[in-house]
Amino acid sequence: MELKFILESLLFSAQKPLSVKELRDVFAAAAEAEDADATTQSLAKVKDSEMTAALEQLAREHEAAARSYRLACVAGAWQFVSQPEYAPWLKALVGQKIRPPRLSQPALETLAIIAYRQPITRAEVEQIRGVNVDAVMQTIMERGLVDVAGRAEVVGRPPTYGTTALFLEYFGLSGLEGLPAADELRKIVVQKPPAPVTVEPGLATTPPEQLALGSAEGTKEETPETPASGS
Amino acid sequence: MELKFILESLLFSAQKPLSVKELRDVFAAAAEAEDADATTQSLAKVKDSEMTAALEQLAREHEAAARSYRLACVAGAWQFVSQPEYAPWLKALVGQKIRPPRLSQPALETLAIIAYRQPITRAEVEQIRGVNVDAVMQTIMERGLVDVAGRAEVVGRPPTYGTTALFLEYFGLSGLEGLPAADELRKIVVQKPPAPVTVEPGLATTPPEQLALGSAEGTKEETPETPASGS
Amino acid sequence: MAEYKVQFEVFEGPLDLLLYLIKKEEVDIYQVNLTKLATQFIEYIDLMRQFDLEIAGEFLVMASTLMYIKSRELLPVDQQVAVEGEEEGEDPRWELIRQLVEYKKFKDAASQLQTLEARQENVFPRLPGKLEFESTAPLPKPDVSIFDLLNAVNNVLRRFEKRDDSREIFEDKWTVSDKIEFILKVIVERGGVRFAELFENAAGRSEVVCTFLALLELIRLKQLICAQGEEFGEIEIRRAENAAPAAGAPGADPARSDATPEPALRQAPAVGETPEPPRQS
Repeated sequence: MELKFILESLLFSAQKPLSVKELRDVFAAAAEAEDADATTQSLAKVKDSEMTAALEQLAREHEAAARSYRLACVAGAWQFVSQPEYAPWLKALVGQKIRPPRLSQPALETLAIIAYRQPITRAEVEQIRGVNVDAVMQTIMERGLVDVAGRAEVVGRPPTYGTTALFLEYFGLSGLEGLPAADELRKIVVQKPPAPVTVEPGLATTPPEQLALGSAEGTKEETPETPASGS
Repeated sequence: MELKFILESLLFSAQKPLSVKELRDVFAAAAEAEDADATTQSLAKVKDSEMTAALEQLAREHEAAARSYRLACVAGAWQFVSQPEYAPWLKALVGQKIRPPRLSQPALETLAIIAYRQPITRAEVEQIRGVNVDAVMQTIMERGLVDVAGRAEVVGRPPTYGTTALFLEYFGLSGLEGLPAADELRKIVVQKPPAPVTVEPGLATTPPEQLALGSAEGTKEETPETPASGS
Repeated sequence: MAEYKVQFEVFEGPLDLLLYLIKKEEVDIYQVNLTKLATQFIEYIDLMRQFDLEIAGEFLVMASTLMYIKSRELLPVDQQVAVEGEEEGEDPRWELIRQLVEYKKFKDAASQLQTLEARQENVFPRLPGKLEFESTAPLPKPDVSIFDLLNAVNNVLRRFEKRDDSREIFEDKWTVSDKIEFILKVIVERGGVRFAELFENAAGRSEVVCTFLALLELIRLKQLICAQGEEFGEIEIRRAENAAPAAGAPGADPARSDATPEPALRQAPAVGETPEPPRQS
């Protein structure tokens, strides 16, 4: 009996997502049953790595079968889920999913920053977003998507924040490594271009009144759209 | 979108076997949704014969895929079922499902107080535990270990709580008199305050003795539920 | 006017507005003409003012940064005075570009999260009916025993005592230490004892409480094992198999037996009661 099929039958019959640990417990419990046969007993102590490999193999197989459902890992727990395109009929069958209202743009931006940069202080989030984030932090904390992760080793030891398991569930992510373009966003390296685009030397003689607020009209004509032109 | 995949997604997500008639109803309901698209509407009236053909086709496909589950039709209703050879692990899974999680320490303490001091009001439990017990009361009530026993004869007539038969079952007790040292622990009392207990204004000024486990004695004056004591 | 108003409200902050302006120019962030950008930004702020829109402080801070960048560039290079403390790497233009690039990436990431969010609304987990097997075993009991309950009582009693130290010290001839010795002696002599037996000869509630706390202490110290053979069965107390001969005994570990059982004892639940004169059991 192949391990992956046993895992599949368990996930097929489970009423909630199962973690590797929970699956391991099931194998151990099955081996302890009075009437446990040799196969069951031999699987009493499946290694986590073996289990994970089998689960990933299963997920690939279901992906390849391209049916109306797939095996998903969300927040470290495995579960069969439907493909989104069948939602109209599933809604009719089981009713609309109960979900909190969608997140606002500021909430999503703040969440994205915290997700990729955790643990991160509020001040650091504000530096990236360029605005105060008090209200939006409160919202996403109240919704349980973000929580205090610790304290930063800087003056004042401000709290640092991180995303929760609920965050992963809400977005259907297997883990933080499942975030889109995770590697890139964790560390953004901004390369200095050879030289920043500056105005033409001519602008240096622009009369000072153009610096005033609202004096932009005149400037527009003198600054070429692209740096290549003009000079 | 193929009919058979829609049917598959429905059967895969359904909690119980679905008959052709029930499936037909789902298609009709989906087509009536406000945001129903053209596909959904076009499937509003699938013919039964078409549906049956698609279901039979699905069953054949799953049979051929030889996974740990298959699509079965029993008494005219369709359902995905697991293959019998995985029963040892599924039994272990079900067994694990049923086992309720461990009771937390706060839950146990609250239970213990109620067990020894029933009938008791929430406020009295809080006096003894020194913390708010709303959440923990909810937990142990949801688990059926505690239930409302009556109402206290004090201002506001708050409900009193007691343990249930399930509580006795969980702890392997034949009755409340089987609680270890029940007679003695139930009666642990402290000296009665010289003056009658003043419920208002506030417990803050209540002498500490009254907060003790034994405060039940004092309460007795006001709760005639228990046979009158020496007060 | 209405159009402007809508747009102003959509911007999440100055960086968002700047990105919008750059996008309008259809140039890469690296290629943007900062002076022009500054002009346009300030123009916007000005418009917001004209329409009496509330301008968040962050916009004004950005406006001044941009003004600074702009004014700096208006001077011929040889006349640009290095600002004190400003090193080569701290060109405000770089800082702004870096900020914009970073913010842009997170804004993109946010929109990907939004896609995932919408997708999740349409993902339904398989929720099968409960499996049923024939001749199902009796409901497993929760992982809890009567001793958990007793320990809970003990915890309550202990905390209680801490809250109320104004109380007189309980005077009685029984101490938890005595009872620990008594229980250990019985166990050593007889190998085991029924729970109820320990209390059979108790003189009063103070003694019961002492015995009870002693028992819990010994369980906690893993000197004793308690077992309830079957439901509704007698509670049996035995010596723990791996208990070191005298390790946890009060004599061998005076600190512990003093520190822990005593306070529990002193909670003196029976203070004020007229205790029956203790009898020797």
